[in-house]
Amino acid sequence: MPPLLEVDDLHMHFFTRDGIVKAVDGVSFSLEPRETLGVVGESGSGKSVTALSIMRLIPEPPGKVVKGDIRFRGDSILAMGEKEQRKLRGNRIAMIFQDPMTSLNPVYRIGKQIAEPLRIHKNMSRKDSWDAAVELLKQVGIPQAADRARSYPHEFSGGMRQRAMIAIALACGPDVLIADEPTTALDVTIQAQILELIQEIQARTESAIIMITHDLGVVADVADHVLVMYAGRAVEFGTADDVFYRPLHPYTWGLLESLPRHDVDEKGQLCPIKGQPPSLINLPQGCAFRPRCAYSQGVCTMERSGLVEITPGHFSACQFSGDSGFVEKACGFLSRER
Amino acid sequence: MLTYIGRRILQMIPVFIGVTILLFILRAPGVLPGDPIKLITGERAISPALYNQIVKENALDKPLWYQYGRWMDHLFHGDLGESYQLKRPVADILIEKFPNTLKLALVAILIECFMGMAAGILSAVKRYSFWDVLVTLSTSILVSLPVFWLGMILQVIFGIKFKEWGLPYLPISGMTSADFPGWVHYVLPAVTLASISTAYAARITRSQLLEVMGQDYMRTASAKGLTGGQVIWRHGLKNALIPVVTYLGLDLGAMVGGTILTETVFNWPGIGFQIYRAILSRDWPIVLGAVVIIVILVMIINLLVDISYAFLDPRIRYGRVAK
Amino acid sequence: MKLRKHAWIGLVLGIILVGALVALAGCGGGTATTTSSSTPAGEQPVKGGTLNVYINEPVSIDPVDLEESEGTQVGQALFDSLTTFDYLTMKVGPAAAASWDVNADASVFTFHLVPGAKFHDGTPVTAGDFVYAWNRLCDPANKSNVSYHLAPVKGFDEVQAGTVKELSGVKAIDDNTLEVTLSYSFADFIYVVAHPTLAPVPKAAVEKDPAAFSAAPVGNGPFMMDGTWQHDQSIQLKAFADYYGKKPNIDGIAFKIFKDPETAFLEFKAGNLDWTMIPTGQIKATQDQYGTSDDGYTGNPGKQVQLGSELSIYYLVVNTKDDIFKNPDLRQAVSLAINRQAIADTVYEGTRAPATSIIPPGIVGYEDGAFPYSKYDVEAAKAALTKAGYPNGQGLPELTLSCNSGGGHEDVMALVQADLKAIGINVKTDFTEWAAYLKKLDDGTFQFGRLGWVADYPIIDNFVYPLFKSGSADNKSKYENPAVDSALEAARKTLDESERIKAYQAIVKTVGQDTPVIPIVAYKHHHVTSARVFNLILSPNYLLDFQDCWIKG
Amino acid sequence: MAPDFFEDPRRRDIGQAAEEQTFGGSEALAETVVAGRGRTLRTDAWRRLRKNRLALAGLVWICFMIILAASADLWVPHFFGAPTAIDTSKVAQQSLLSPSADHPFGTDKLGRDILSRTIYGARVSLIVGVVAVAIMVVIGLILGAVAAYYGGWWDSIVMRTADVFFAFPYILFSIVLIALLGFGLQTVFIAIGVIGWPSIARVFRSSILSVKNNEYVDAARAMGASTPRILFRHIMPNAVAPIIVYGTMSIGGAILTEAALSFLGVGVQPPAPTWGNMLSEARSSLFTAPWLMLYPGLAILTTVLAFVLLGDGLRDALDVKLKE
Repeated sequence: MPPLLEVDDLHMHFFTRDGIVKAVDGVSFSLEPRETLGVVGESGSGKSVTALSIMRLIPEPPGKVVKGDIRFRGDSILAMGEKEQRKLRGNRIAMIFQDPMTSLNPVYRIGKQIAEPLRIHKNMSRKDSWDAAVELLKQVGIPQAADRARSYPHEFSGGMRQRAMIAIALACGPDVLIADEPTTALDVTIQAQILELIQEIQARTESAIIMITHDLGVVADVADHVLVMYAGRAVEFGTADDVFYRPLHPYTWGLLESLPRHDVDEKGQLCPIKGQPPSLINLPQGCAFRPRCAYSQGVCTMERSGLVEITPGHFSACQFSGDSGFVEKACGFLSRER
Repeated sequence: MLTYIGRRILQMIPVFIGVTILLFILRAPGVLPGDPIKLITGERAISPALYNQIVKENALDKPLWYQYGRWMDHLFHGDLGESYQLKRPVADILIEKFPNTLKLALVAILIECFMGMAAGILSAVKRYSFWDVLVTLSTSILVSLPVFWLGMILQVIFGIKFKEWGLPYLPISGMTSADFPGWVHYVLPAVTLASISTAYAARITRSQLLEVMGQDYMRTASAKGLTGGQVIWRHGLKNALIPVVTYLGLDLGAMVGGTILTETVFNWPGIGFQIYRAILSRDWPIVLGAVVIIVILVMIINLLVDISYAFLDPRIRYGRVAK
Repeated sequence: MKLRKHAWIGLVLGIILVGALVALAGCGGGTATTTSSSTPAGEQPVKGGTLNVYINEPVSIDPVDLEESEGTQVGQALFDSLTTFDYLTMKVGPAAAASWDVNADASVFTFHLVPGAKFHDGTPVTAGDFVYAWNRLCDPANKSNVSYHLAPVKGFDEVQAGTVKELSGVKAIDDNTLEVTLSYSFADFIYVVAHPTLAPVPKAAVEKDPAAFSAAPVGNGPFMMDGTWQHDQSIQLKAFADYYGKKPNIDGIAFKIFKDPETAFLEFKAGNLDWTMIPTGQIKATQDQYGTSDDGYTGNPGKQVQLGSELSIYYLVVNTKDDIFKNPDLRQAVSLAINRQAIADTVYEGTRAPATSIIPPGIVGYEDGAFPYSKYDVEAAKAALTKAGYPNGQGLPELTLSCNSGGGHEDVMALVQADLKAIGINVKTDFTEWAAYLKKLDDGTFQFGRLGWVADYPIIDNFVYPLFKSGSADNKSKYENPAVDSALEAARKTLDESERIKAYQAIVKTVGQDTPVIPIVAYKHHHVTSARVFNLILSPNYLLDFQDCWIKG
Repeated sequence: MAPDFFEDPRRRDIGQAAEEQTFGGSEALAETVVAGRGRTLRTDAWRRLRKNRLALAGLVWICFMIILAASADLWVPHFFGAPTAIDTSKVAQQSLLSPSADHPFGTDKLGRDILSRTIYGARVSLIVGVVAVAIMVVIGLILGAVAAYYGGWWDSIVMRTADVFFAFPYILFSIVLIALLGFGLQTVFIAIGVIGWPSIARVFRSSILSVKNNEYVDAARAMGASTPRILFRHIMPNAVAPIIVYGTMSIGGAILTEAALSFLGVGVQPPAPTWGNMLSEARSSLFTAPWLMLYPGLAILTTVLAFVLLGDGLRDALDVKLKE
């Protein structure tokens, strides 16, 4: 049986006045029911574009899938007609967006917005869909849901709006739930609640989840597998434990180092990754991370490595990831402490 | 909401008083050249009896402040005085002329509403396409056209040339004629009057829609599985059209007093031309009465536009916004 | 803005559209087509049809205030006055009065009314209705602009001052006899009473609702109101079945109200008007297309353009109290320098005639060339300028020619300016709005400017008395000549018609020597009738004869 | 949507409401890609303006008209005759000639060359446009600055006065002002300028308000900078872009207003050649001499269009969103 969702060597490029932006340049992964995949990377690494490509929400032009495929239960989404795509969207595959403050339409009541996918996909009546919306609001933990459904978005706090967004995504009981930085715009205390809610929902509904974040800490708690992206490419893929405790790629090391660590003493330094992500139009020759990498060597400027399976199920795109000595030496401190 | 409306009405009072005082200052003898009453008989000298009669009836021999008070007092009793030139009650003249201007303005607003919005939506949805360029260019041309020139060209083409060529043609002036049903007379003047505003409405619709189309909630709507049309129709338009509605409201207000050119070209028996004539002949009772009515109408329209905001955009709660 | 390649097609299309528009407007020259003319000779009057007539919005259509041409046009269809002036014979004839007697010194007039005449509401027309109408006209409370018509009548000043309500000089001897006593001899008074503003009104109808009466007057004329006056839109009239005189052929008249002749002319071209004014600039083309009336007054199919003389004169008024213009030689120089023919031909396309006197043709006693300096003679002008002390304009400061704007006078002023420059007089124009301009004329704070004068009656007195009598409010030149003043009083008292006319002609010549005004052009009609209208006469005093026309087709 | 906007929508007049809408929009994706190459605002704006072909066409047309108008005395009378020259002895032969080699645009009723008059008309239109807008901007800047900087009563008085101005029908108000001041070129631009200031004042006021409470202004104030100094050193540079854009568009509007006033007979008085006067004269010869109407109308259209396109281009180039 084919996997629930399969992204196969996806190349999503943007054709602009200034050149071709290779926003996603060869990403593959697959997802099984109930599985949670964490996708991690800095801004501009292509993780959101990957998610939007799955939803087919990238406007074409300027975007274009130049290579690769996305398959849902074995059927190519790219090959589908617009009509079939819509049948998936919001129904079988749903998405939660980053900024709940702006992602809800300010002129419609919350209840109506939650009911909308039900009315499209399930052909429910106005009344039934409204009742279902109230029920969904309850499920995502909004008190007095019947009243609150009548509210407008501006009457909700940020956390409540994100719950409402989740309710919209959940409305049709999707097989795949894509959460694009669902907690970034929220207060820290609310972040935890929302993550908990997502996990709770997963437990209840058996959806698969793609959790997109720049915060490795978030995926550590919830993900089964983790995909680390840099400059439009996957640089590391493995189980959450593998990536978290035995990271292979210097970029992953950088991400981990930049995490605030609560388990060590307060004075532990935050080490942000130096430099800026590269322009996606003019990628440096060889390894894209090379200019920022503390361990780069001559060979890195010459060629770039694809994902290589280092240990079973654990892939990395660094020339030296196969060299366990290098890995030990470079990031031993990380794995020991965890 | 009620306090807001109350506050807005209170704010109107100084504007109203300002406008009327300004008019009375202009009306004071010696400010504008020419004796209004001597103008009544044109090139022929006025008889002293007629002169004195009109001075007496209008209390023009009294101090200006007294005249102002008297005029205000009459206004509150619904009396706008009598025209010097036409020797008819100003109220009668206004009751005759205002509806004609308002009707024309409403038809023009309807044209703006449909044509402007349709063009704006078309060009926003098909951005950078042929249609977008066409709309952009034609709106730029429309806002650059002198209205009276456009009116003259329309008259020649649709009224005269079409008839010469044996095509269905349109009446070119007035509100009524034996050969056409009444509504046909609205076509050319309303199109002329609407021309510039339609272009603006199209531009505003386009830019608002483009802005809205970049909003996150539009992406949310797409993610729900709505078609492109549904996304724009259900989620985009309501947001994008709020400023358009404001514009149309303000424009209606502007049209109430600003249709002189169209009325002149199309011989429309409206208020704009009446005031224009009254200013030139210093027929102050008409100028005062008409301008006051226009100002009140404009203020009411603006208030209605504000209130309609509250219904269109739930984020606005006037009570809260008040600082 | 970023454009996709094929989007430039849009741009090109737009340009083509503009081009098409240009081409379309460019070919609008109007191909002259001669209308097939049916000769009216064999035509017999046909009954029926409604005549569509262009007018401006009148000020009033009630006889209490028939001042300007538009209201008078409507008023004369609704009302008959005591007498009427026949322009074909140049004689005063009977109207509401079948006959009249004048006493020996022309100060008492007794009018015998047509018996059995009725108002439109069926009430009989009596002498009392004239008394009422005239008192109404003079009562200051009615604010008539034209009460001056009755200024010769005894008791006028008292009524105007408000001390009494009734003219002592007007009496109804019986229902059909009206006696009018003047405060001075004025033989021309029978011309005065032809004016429609002196028509009778039914007291009962007026006093029931004065406002309603003004909107739909009840008259004694050949036509009656059909509905009320639709302001700025139309006034509809229908034939009055019980009219005492000759009944009209047409069933009714629709006066259609337009703001300006340009729009009306477009309507005429579209076939919706039977009579309209031709905007200057289109007269030649209109003549080519519709043919020209033989006598200038009568419109018939194929001979539709009416270009006859009017009783109006267009002149420059010179401030005789001005430091520079008090010099009559300078005034004569200016008058001689102006190429009136060029003005008549280009600005008015030949629809106005160069004026040779302040009195226009069409006035009883008109003489061509009565103003000796009212002609174009550059050499004489230069000589007069030298005589005035400014050879070739040397030493003459720049003169200011004042004018009101918006009345189409700009072109005339431009030509006058060019003419005067040619003999060395530098002139700058000073345009102001009408209100400010009139104030200048009244205050005497001008050097020279333009004015027009329209006769109420076809008599010389109607020009020379108001314009040149010392102290007259209409004497904007501030002209003072005791000889003229006394000659005027004498002329008014002269009983014999031919003697009187001679006296007036002498006055005109005296004034012409002094040149306090510089006649420019005499007005001519520039009107056109539609191809379906026969025998529609526009008289010199701008009254349409609705009784003799008919409509066919 | 800032609350101030809703508090009193009358603070925005029609033209402003319409013009403040961005037409080019931001091209978010492309912008992020090319962002971060160090350039000054001015060169950046110029680069963007140069890419806007329509705006460039507008600029070229305006320059062309300015050159034509400025150099007219040097060559126009020589080839086509002076715009007001009349030879009364030949006027009948010269009247209303259709376009020919001698008179490419034909002649008017008094035999004056239309091409010559159209070129000279550009002088009046451009001068009226520029001077009226200059007056408008000066009054608007001063009152807008006073309203925004001092706030409180000053703000109320200025803004209420602006309301009074807006409540009055625009064209009627100009006619009244012209009646007050008498006819003439000066009167026309004073009338247009005096009536137009409230829009500028509002734009400027809101620009000031948006930067007034910025930290760098506070810092300057803390360092003891005087009020005018703060206004000119810190606030003006930020407010200048919207004023440039609004001013450019207003020039087109002023040209149209002048034409309308002249058309109604209360503008610049004849025989001065202005496009509005020419159209007014042309109206009586609509059928016999349509070229009289055609060329002045096209001149107005193209010139105003040029200012509109340039204004649009400037707005996009300077990235002005007047709605703040």
